[in-house]
Amino acid sequence: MKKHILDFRVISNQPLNDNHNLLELECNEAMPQMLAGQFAEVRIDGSPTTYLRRPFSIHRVDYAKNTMHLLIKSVGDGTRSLANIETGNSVNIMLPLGNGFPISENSEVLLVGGGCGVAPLWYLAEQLNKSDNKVTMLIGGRSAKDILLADEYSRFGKVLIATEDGSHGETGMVTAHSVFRSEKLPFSAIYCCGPDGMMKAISHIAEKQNIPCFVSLENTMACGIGACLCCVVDTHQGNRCVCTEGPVFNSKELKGWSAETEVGCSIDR
Amino acid sequence: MKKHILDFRVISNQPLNDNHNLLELECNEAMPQMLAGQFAEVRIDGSPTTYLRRPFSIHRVDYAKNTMHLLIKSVGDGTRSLANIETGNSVNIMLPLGNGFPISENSEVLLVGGGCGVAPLWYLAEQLNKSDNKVTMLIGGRSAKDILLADEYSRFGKVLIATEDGSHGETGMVTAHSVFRSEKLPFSAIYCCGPDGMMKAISHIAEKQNIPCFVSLENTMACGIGACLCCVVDTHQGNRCVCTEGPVFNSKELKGWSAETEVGCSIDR
Amino acid sequence: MANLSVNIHKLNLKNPVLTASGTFGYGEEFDDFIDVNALGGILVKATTSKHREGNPYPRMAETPMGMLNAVGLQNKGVDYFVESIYPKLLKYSNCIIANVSDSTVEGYVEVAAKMNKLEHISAIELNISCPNVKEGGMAFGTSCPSATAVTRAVREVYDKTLIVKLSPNVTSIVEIAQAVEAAGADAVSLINTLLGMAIDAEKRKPVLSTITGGLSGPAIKPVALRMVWQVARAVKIPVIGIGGITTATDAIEFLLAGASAIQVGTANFIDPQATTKIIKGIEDYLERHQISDVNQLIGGLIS
Amino acid sequence: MANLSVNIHKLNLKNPVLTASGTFGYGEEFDDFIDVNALGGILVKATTSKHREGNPYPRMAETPMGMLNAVGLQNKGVDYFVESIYPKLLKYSNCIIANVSDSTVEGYVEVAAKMNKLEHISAIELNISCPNVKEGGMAFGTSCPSATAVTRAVREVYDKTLIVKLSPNVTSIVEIAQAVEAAGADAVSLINTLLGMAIDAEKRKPVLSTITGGLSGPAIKPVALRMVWQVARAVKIPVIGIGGITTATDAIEFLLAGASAIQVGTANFIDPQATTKIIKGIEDYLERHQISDVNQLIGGLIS
Ligand SMILES: Cc1cc2nc3c(=O)[nH]c(=O)nc-3n(C[C@H](O)[C@H](O)[C@H](O)COP(=O)(O)OP(=O)(O)OC[C@H]3O[C@@H](n4cnc5c(N)ncnc54)[C@H](O)[C@@H]3O)c2cc1C
Ligand SMILES: Cc1cc2nc3c(=O)[nH]c(=O)nc-3n(C[C@H](O)[C@H](O)[C@H](O)COP(=O)(O)OP(=O)(O)OC[C@H]3O[C@@H](n4cnc5c(N)ncnc54)[C@H](O)[C@@H]3O)c2cc1C
Ligand SMILES: Cc1cc2nc3c(=O)[nH]c(=O)nc-3n(C[C@H](O)[C@H](O)[C@H](O)COP(=O)(O)O)c2cc1C
Ligand SMILES: Cc1cc2nc3c(=O)[nH]c(=O)nc-3n(C[C@H](O)[C@H](O)[C@H](O)COP(=O)(O)O)c2cc1C
Ligand code: FES
Ligand code: FES
Repeated sequence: MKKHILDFRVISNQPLNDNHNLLELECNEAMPQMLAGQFAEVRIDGSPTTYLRRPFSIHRVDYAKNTMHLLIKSVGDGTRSLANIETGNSVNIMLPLGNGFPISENSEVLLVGGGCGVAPLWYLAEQLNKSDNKVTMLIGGRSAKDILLADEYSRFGKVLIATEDGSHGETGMVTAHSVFRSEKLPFSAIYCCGPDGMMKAISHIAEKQNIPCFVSLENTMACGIGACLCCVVDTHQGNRCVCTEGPVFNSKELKGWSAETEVGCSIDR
Repeated sequence: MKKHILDFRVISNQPLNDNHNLLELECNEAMPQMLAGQFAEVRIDGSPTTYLRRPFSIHRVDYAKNTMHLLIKSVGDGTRSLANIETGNSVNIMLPLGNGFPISENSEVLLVGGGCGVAPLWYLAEQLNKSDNKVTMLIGGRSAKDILLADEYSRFGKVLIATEDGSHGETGMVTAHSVFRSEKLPFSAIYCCGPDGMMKAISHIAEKQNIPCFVSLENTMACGIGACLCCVVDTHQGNRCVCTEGPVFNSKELKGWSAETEVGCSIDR
Repeated sequence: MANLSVNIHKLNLKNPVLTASGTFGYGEEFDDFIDVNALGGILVKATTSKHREGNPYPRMAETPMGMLNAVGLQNKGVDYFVESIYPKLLKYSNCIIANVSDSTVEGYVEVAAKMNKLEHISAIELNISCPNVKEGGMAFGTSCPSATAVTRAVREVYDKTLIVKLSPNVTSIVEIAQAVEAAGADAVSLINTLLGMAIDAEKRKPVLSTITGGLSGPAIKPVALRMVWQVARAVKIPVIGIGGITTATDAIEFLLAGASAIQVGTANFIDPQATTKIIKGIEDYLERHQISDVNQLIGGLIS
Repeated sequence: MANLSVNIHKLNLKNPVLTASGTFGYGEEFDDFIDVNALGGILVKATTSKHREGNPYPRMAETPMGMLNAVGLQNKGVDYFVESIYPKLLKYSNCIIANVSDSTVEGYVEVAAKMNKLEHISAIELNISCPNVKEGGMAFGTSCPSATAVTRAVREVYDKTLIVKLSPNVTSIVEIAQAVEAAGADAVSLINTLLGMAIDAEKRKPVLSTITGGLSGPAIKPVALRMVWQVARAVKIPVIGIGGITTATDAIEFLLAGASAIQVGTANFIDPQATTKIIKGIEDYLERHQISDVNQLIGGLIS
């Protein structure tokens, strides 16, 4: 897919809680096609401590409005600077980058998101829904206020919630949610984005039941386009770049993620 | 004089022409006393290419309103960033720095400003006027649009203009202005701020007629408080710091500025 | 329009703007963003005699106006390069330069000899300055005898333009430059990365898996510029300037310091169009200063 | 509250935050902004045997997240220091350290001997690493024999804590550190500035009167951190970390890398309260991590 470098204009910046913001960005040109799970490299202007671009998942795409949404969690200077950006400001973005999730058709699928990991799942849920899948979405967090945008997802399917303090949905980690308490899970694929620990746990569950599990990895990136080789992850095929060969991997490909057996062929996406 | 480090709030930012802006800044605390000719070291936030503070003359002070004005000429990233600053933003400033102009009393004085060199002369003219001096102010520039704030100065005395293209006031350089066409200039002191070449020419005229000439120098500064020794100027007493021993010097002290004779004692200010 | 073409030994470059090895992949990563053929040339990522996995993750740390990397020469080896990568490079008509690395003199010689046969690779850059491999790499570039040894050995098997890339992590880069000149280098390029380190204070751990890594980006520009200036005055062969170059002004500074061409590295990550913007900026500068030939800028400081 | 005091040889510092020589004047320049006595100590600007005018203007150039300086040890000489500056320093009750520079071994010895008699100067820092003087300065710090010679000669006349300040412009800073340790240094401090250069492309001239100058500020932090880590593992004497330290996090990184104390340099220019903010930040960090003694951070990387 052709990569672009484009200027976007901030048309809204909505704080979702203490440390999450939802940015809506309008493209100065016709926005290119993007896949669910792909990401964007955003240049952060006016932050002297932020030299490199920052990668963010493409959260939503609205081709009719020519806008895109990013979901930003403030963790450092770059993300804080974006979270404080004012409407009307211009942002330079490279996109679409990476591979994206494989989109199954006519199946029952589970999406699991933890914390800011829900970011790529909105667009994914929309795509899966369009492709006639029965979508279940499981969102986890510490407590009710960490569950972002749950209502919004209900338009694409069933939404399940798990919070550690029980303030919303079931009490406990996402991985302990009752949806997994079946000998034979009805899903033909599980899609997952969130902290590594959570994704590993979900991928174990999936593997036991022989369900393909697609995880979206984070990594420290310098270029985002496969030029620097900084963003590698250890796979059964050796070091692979998260920015071009990911960010989505079948969990079976990743070393240390599941049973350490060689997988003969790369999963088709 | 005690130096302070204070936050100011931009209460207005008025473009004067293509590349000059007048900022009015309100102090978050009671503003300290400052002398005409002193300067401020301004931290430029959000400009990744501007690491050090930038020095600016204190243009006007209004103790009643607790505000100060800076006159900014955009020459590089730091000044451009300041010129684009929006009302309401906060600016961190160290002040008051440097020595300031000596203020004569009950005399006739001439102030000469070229370009952005008028910056320190507003506050100076006000002080001289208050001390019962007869103030004449000569402002020079390329053409009419380079003559900044001339009307404002008229409240402190007579204002003369010289433009190279004759579009305002007399035609020619300030140094060729008819005010100098007298064998015996009536001034007991000349105060000067502008490009080095202009200041040197004025100081020659002054010296010939034995009139003390006080010039305000620019220099590349790192600290502004005498700690780094980066901002030296060559004087008959050796290297001296523009930030603490200046920015105002009697032109006779400066090597290469007037007849190269040693001046025995430092001029009293 | 002013002449932009410069010569590096036998290479005629249509303009002095090259890319730095390891920051531009094999060119194709940038095809979507720029016309790669518009550049003076490209330096592709390092090739070693054998396949290398490189260092474990994490390999990158951001620093003030710069970054540390610890990639460690990840590549599939020279034979794979010859078979699978070289054919893809043939679509470029500008100057393609291979970056040759290894941990032994024999390894360098093997790669150089194989590169010598590739018609469309018009020069090699000998990387005797990589700080990110346990053996060899930077060690070759930090002493005159070892720099001489590897240059001389490669010279024997390599007929075309031989560029040696110098390490800045030395007391006197001039001595090393003179040593490789005497050993037969046709040009020198500098600088490679400065050896640096980053620590995560919260986790109380080094950020990089290798603890130390190579510092690049605008932060190192003043050091690079100084070294280019020193070396350009001390050798007769052309100098290629590298280090933090981001804008046309940066590039012009290196030319003025004595570089005959420059390489853009880390800046490609922040702006994949940095190289073509730099070419445009040099053109503008020449026009504004009414200089008809970019060669007039090379070593053109006014004193 | 956690213990912040650290020891450098015989010096007991109330906290590990010192100022870097040449960036803090004689302390009084900062009296308006901070309580100078709150610092672990201050390093005053360099003193040489004779009066020095320093280099001509321009002496400074801003660079990406850093600056170049070419002050060139401007000072009025050791005798003036003893008579006119020392008495003013007596108002400070914390640790005052003199920075001793010169162009000859005899000069260093003369200054050190005179400093030895000043009761309130509890240590000297031997600056064998200044890049901004034509003779001596950095030259002493870039070879083991000369670093050894000047350290040994000064050791003979100086009884109190002798700190040697190392140059980063070397192939192996570890070797130099070990050489001065063997020659009698009680501690080493590092790094001094990296040799760099700036060019004004429009004027086609070097920015500094001396052409090259010393690079400081956040830009050099990764290099400084790496060198401190290397040296701390290789010597038994305490190491003082310097280079780009601006925040408490920076300071903690240097402590973790093995520094027993740190010096804040260029950051004083941007924020004259940087030092006291760093002390406060270290306190906060210790509290947050429930560490009762700052000494537990020194060399405290978790592996
Ligand atoms: C493919 C991909 C998609 C992502 N999608 C999103 C998203 O949709 N929304 C979102 O809020 N965040 C997302 N991230 C994470 C986001 O890129 C980082 O949080 C951001 O780069 C941190 O920048 P900073 O300047 O705020 O923090 P820094 O000050 O740089 O660092 C703060 C902390 O974040 C870690 N960090 C720094 N850079 C990265 C990086 N590139 N990747 C991961 N961690 C990093 C640091 O180790 C440190 O612990 C994504 C990352 C990747 C690789
Ligand atoms: C005591 C003093 C008072 C001043 N008062 C004013 C004032 O009232 N209004 C005003 O607009 N400007 C004033 N200046 C000049 C102002 O400080 C510089 O224009 C500013 O620092 C340039 O910053 P920049 O980032 O925009 O430019 P840069 O990108 O840093 O440089 C652009 C150009 O300005 C020159 N320059 C850079 N720094 C300085 C410096 N510190 N002093 C002089 N030239 C410099 C550079 O050599 C270059 O040619 C004063 C300077 C001094 C020393
Ligand atoms: C991620 C990365 C990988 C690099 N890989 C190589 C390499 O394989 N061979 C080499 O000679 N230099 C390599 N370098 C060094 C660059 O070519 C260049 O010398 C250095 O980065 C300084 O230039 P810059 O500041 O413009 O990036 C690499 C640099 C980076 C940042
Ligand atoms: C303006 C200036 C003057 C300096 N003068 C001296 C000096 O006289 N003696 C010395 O040992 N180091 C001197 N240094 C080096 C600093 O002490 C310090 O080692 C260096 O700046 C790196 O630290 P920093 O990045 O925190 O500034 C000077 C540095 C600067 C910026
Ligand atoms: S971030 Fe550069 S290769 Fe992935
Ligand atoms: S600017 Fe530092 S001494 Fe004047």
